[in-house]
Amino acid sequence: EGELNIFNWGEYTSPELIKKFEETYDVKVTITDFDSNDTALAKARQGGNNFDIVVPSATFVQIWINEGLLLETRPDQMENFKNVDPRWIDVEFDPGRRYTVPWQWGTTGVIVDTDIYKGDPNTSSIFLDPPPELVGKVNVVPEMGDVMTMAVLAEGGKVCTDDMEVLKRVHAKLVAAKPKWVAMDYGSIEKYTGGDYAAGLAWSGAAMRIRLEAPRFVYGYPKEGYPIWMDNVAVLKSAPNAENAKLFQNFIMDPENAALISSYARYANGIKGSEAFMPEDMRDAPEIVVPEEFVALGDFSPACPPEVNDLYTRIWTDVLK
Amino acid sequence: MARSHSVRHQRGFTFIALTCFFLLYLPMATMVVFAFNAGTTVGQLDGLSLRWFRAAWENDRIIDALLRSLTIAPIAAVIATAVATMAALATTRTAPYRGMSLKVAFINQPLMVPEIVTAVALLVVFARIKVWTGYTGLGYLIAAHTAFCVPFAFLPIRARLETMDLTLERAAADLYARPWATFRHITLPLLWPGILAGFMLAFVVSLDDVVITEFIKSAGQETLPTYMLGQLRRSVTPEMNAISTVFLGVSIAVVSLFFLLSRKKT
Amino acid sequence: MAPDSPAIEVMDVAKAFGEARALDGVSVAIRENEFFTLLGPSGCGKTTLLRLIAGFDFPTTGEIRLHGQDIAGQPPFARPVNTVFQSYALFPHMTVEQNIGFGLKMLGKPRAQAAERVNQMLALVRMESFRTRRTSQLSGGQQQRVALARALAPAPRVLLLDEPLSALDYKLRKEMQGELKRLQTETGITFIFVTHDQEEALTMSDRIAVMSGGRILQVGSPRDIYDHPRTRFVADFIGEVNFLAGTLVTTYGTAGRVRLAVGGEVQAGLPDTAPPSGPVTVIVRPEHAELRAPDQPADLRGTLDQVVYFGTDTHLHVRLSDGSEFVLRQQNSPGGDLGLAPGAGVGIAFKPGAARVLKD
Amino acid sequence: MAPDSPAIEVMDVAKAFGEARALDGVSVAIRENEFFTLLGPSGCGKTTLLRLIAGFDFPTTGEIRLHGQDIAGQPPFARPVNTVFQSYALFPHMTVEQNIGFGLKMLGKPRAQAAERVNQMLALVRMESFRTRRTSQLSGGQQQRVALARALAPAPRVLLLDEPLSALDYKLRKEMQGELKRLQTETGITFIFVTHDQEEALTMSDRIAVMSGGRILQVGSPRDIYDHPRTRFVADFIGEVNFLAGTLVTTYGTAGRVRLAVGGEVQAGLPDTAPPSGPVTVIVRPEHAELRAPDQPADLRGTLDQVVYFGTDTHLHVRLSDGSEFVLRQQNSPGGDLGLAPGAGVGIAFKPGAARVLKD
Amino acid sequence: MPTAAEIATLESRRATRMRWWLSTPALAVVFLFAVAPLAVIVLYSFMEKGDYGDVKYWQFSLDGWFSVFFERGLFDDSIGIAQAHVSILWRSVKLAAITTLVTLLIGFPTAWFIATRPERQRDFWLFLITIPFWTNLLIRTFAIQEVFRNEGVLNSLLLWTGLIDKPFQIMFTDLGIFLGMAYVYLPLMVLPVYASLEKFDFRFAEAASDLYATNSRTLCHIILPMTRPAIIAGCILVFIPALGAYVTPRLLGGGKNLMLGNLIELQFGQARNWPLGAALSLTLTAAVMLALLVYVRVAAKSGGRAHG
Ligand SMILES: Nc1ncnc2c1ncn2[C@@H]1O[C@H](COP(=O)(O)OP(=O)(O)OP(=O)(O)O)[C@@H](O)[C@H]1O
Ligand SMILES: Nc1ncnc2c1ncn2[C@@H]1O[C@H](COP(=O)(O)OP(=O)(O)OP(=O)(O)O)[C@@H](O)[C@H]1O
Ligand SMILES: NCCCCN
Ligand SMILES: [Mg+2]
Ligand SMILES: [Mg+2]
Repeated sequence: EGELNIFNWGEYTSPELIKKFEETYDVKVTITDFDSNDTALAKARQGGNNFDIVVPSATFVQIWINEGLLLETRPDQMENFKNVDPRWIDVEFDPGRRYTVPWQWGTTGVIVDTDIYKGDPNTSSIFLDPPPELVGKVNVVPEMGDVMTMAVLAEGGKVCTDDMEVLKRVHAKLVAAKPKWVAMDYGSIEKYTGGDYAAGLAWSGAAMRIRLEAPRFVYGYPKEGYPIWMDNVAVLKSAPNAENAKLFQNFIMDPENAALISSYARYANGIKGSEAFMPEDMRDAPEIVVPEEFVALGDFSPACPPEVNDLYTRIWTDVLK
Repeated sequence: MARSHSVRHQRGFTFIALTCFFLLYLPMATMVVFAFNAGTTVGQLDGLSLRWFRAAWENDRIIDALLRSLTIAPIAAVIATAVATMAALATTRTAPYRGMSLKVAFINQPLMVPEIVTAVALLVVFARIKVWTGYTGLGYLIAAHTAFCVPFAFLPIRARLETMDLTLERAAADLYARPWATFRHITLPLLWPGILAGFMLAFVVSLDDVVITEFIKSAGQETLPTYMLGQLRRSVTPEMNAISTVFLGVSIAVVSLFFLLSRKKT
Repeated sequence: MAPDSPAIEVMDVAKAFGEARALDGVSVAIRENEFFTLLGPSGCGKTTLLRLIAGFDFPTTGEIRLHGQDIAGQPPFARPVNTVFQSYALFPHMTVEQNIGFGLKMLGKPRAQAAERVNQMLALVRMESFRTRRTSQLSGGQQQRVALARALAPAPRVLLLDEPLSALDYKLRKEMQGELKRLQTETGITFIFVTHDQEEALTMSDRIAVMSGGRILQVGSPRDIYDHPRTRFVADFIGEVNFLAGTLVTTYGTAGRVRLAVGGEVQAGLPDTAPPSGPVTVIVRPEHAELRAPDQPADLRGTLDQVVYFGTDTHLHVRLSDGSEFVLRQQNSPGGDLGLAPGAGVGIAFKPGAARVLKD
Repeated sequence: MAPDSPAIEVMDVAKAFGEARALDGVSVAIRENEFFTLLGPSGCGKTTLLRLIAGFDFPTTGEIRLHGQDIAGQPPFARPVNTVFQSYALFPHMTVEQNIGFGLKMLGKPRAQAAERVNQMLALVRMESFRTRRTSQLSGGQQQRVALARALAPAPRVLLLDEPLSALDYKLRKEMQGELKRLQTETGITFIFVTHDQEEALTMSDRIAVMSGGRILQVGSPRDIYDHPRTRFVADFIGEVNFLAGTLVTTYGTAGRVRLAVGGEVQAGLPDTAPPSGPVTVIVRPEHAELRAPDQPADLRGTLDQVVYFGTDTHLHVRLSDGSEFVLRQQNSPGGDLGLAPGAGVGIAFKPGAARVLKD
Repeated sequence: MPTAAEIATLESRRATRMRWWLSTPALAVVFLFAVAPLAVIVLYSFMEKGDYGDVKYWQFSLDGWFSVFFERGLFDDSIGIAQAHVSILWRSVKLAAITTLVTLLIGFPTAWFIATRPERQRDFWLFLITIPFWTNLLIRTFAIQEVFRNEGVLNSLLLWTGLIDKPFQIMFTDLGIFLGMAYVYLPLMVLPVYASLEKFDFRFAEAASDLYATNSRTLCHIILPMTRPAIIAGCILVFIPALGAYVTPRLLGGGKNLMLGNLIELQFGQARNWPLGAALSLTLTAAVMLALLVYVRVAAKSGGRAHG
């Protein structure tokens, strides 16, 4: 009985999961896509759209909470909360999980075609200072946050730094690197497999899907440091179907269900025991299971304060002009 | 026998035109071929199959979005064409009057503003209305689409009216036709090709819109373009090609039918 | 409605478009059953006057009466007046039959009755075999006849025709002139006919109004207008004419003697309101003068300048002593040649009553 | 180039558009400095022939020679032939001056030389004060003169004129006829002039070719064509004519006696290749017959049916005993009235040489 | 009984009323759903930017407008002309202009070709032009990508014919953008130009050819000037949307360089600077209007209504 409106990234929601939820609770689920955190936020803030559930990235969760957009659903008191990996409970953006439930998490790294590049893939110089064989074949995702963070880390800065010296170097680095890139695109699989791109800044799940199509690609964890991100399921304060939304939050903390999410979009999910239900190829995939030696290099991305975002934007605009 | 000289001949024009047609259809042909691809990616042909047609047919979200697009576009195009026709009637066939060019400029205004701007403006305005009234239906999308379709319908209809012979309407009035009868029996039939052209343009423009729709859609109001925009981050599945191929087939059929019918008439 | 009131009365009508006055105080009464022609150069206001009568436009001042009734407030579709447009304005999306039946349909005539009337009209204009043709598949003359039938079908009291023949070629025009005249006689409808072709006006009309610059200069029968033009403009516009300057020396009754500037004295008819004396202009139509041998008595003398052959007639251009030209029109005889070469000295004799003093 | 070869020689030219034959074996030679007119009804192929000469189209078969040279391979811009189009086709985005200078510019004439030639042309057509006007601001007659000047400026050897006067009103047309004739005389250029107005053809031409259905029926001087038409079509198309059926009873030399079907016997001129005897058609021009009182000797008798006033002339329609109509044309006298009412019995007398037997 | 003059005014009032009745629905739709909402944009351009997008309501500030034209140095406090904006604007104008030119160079001959077909064939060719545009813009753009890619249809074709020996990079280059945009906007050029050429009276061309102009000179001296209004209309219809284009350059150009449309989108999105976005949009709109106004003035002066 009833309905549920989910507002999520495009091509991110497993149809199987939805079907299962619909059958279990007899709820009609509608999925609506957004294509960026900012659009989602803007739309939700203006209100009146009937959304129940939204899936913001970790960097945005604090904003959503501060703006008073989210319902405090207390997932920490839900039945399936016990399944949540302790690593993802006391997260900075939602300590103790009073609002959100993990959807998927992943890393931002580099991907490279080993047929063309024989060197060490685990470095951000793949895109910040591409070796000659990769010049003109690098694709970079057009996400300011990911690119800036990666560059800041490469220049020895901290995430969300406002250190002008670092940023100056970051600016110079990006300006020098950009001409060597071929595109700034959400590199779809066939662009890599089809030979349009030989390397790039990419998300782990995307990298895995590419590797499955063309095993010559490897995913690299930059030794200079790389960002870790997580998308989270939250319920809007204005949700017309808040009860169903809570049911959904609880539902996806079940390992079997969480595994459905991951097997569709190919990212890890933060629910203990879900690996057991995942397809073979994901259980030991280097993109999903971060190899031991790289774990420490990851930095979880927080939301940068407005002043820093401002600085980043100006650098970003200047680089792209 | 001498080679015929004609002022209708310009060196190279036929070549450019035929190349243009070739290039115009190359992507369409590619799309159609890949719709029948047996493989999973769009870029590589691995044999032929109908699997993507089946997949598209079974993908509720695609079908749902397609049906929504096919609901909004005709309604918006019909309304836009109707109001544009009226406005075109009011801004032609009289001596230019004060305010006429202003009206024309006003009606063409949606052409002048980048889509994203209208999108943001409508997001803000419509959200308020949604909150006040509690109504969140398709009406907003239809209203917005109608507005930006108006100039596209207006341009060809007005162009047609401008070249239409006014004495025909006078002749009708002279033959005891009241204004409405004149419009129905004379103006409308003669204006029909312009109206159809306007409608088609409006329809296509509505069908294409992504930015404005993306900003003002409410929950569950995905259209085909916004659904595709969501896929941008991942990859385009051949399902889209399949859907588009079907769509192309249907539009060719519809347009052919229209051309055949209109040919018979004149 | 007064039984003997004129079909159309135009009473001091003016029409201004912005600054420009297309009509400037026009008054004229058109009788029932009359073939009335408006004749004048391009831009003189002929179409404007028709448009006011049809109701497509409204006079700036003045009044128009139809059978004694002011029709100011009536839109075109309420006036029992139909128009044959210069461009025909046939509806391109209808057949011949549908075009002709349009007015009847709009009047709400029963279908059978309308169909019969359409048949009558098709017969009248001899277009029975074209009933289902599209109008675009008709020749100019055929289109003209359909336009006529369409305008006649609702049996209007007055038919307005705006240069209906000007788009046709010479031979066809002659033919259609005959047909139009026949139709008017047969139907007895009042025709108001616009043309800028003087020959057309002269052959077809009961009365002619000569217009210029938004005014009516003269109204009268073709003969009246041709033989007794009141102004220089009318004289010149209708047919060809020779103007001779002179001085009126004596008058007796309706005639007087004029001393010509080129020499000699002639007798000339006087207008009703003749100037008692002083400088006048005398007009002589080319066909009202005859060539004389140099040694015979003549009204004027000169040298033959140019001979223009016409088929039916020949124009003889004679150079007078003051350098001006005088044209004579002479009917041709079978195979007959003039026997005169340009350069020969000739005399010109006016036929009795040929010379007339212009009012000016 | 042979010095005395004709300006244009059209040799057995045919032109087909798909099935339709617009020209069907046309041969004609047009002399240097001649004012040559193509006359014929709408659709007879006049424009088609001009377009072949100008090079806008190519003959299906046959050859066209310009001063003895085959010009088949030359595109229009390579032929020393210019055209004055029926619609003038003045370039609307250029001034009068630029229009006239266009051909010179395309020929790459030096600027100063071109400017001088433009001035000459402006003077020739008396349009000096309009040099900087846009062509849309000109009246019909003015436009016509600019078109003429534009075509004359590059000093073509042959000028083609496609109904240049048909868009003008009656009065203006008469005026422009005079100007055209003057220009042709002054420049000495060969004119090929197209018209469907027989009067225009008769007054202006040195020679006329009468066309019909893609063929040339007769070529000759205006007088020749008018007085000695070879076929019924030519007789009918040029001027008005009465046809009388009869039987040739005797012939002597160039004349013979014909027994008319309506009764009576007349003397009639014979064509060069007269049929020795048998049924013939006799033609009489309306102005070559005279009205007689019923009691006077006459060639034909009948009753007066209709009197059509013309200004210069009057047409008398006489109904003959077999029901056919015979038209007489009678020059009007000042104020003179016929004194006869329709219905009166009349006699018709032919002037000497009026009746001619048609070849048929 | 009303006098003639009264009737005339009455009639002209009736006509005016009728014209308003007829135009009101269109004006209302456009006003309510396109023009009036722009008031929001005007308002936003004068407010303080919100920390995470949107604006701080009723806190007025000129920062948005200031940043359109000026910028503080990235790493110092100097104030200068907004270099980034200027170069993006320049790039966008250049891109739109070249797109317009490419569209014209392809579109004019194509329109010419259709207009010179026998009358019965013209509808068919026109129909062929419109068909591809019944397919959604995004799909069309993806399909173009398939054609342009290094291993795409076009390169395969060229390699197969031996015209080139290694793939020709079109994707992610400016050439790709121009061709892609030309593809997308082609009908907006072809349709008005065709409408004009179809009505063009080729007797003018024959007249020119009669006056010793070769066909190419006839084109330059007669046909182009006489169809100029339609060509300009087509150029405007292409140029304006191209200036604000967003999806096509991003997909085909690889999104490496910002266009005006992307810049504005960036402000409303990741950059979270709505006042600047609003001010930029208004600047763009004003520039477009100004350009149009100038065009109308110039066109009116140069003899107004030319033929065609
Ligand atoms: N709607 C209008 N607006 C302004 N001026 C007009 C309008 N209609 C006619 N005129 C002017 O009024 C005058 C008379 O025009 P009208 O059409 O009555 O002339 P006409 O005698 O019919 O000429 P033609 O023989 O060329 O048809 C002309 O000078 C014309 O320019
Ligand atoms: N391009 C064409 N295609 C087909 N038929 C044509 C073409 N041009 C002319 N014709 C036909 O050829 C015939 C002669 O046409 P043409 O234009 O030479 O006649 P015309 O004597 O100039 O007539 P008008 O006096 O009406 O100008 C006509 O029957 C016409 O329909
Ligand atoms: N679909 C991937 C989302 C990435 C968020 N940063
Ligand atoms: Mg008129
Ligand atoms: Mg012709």
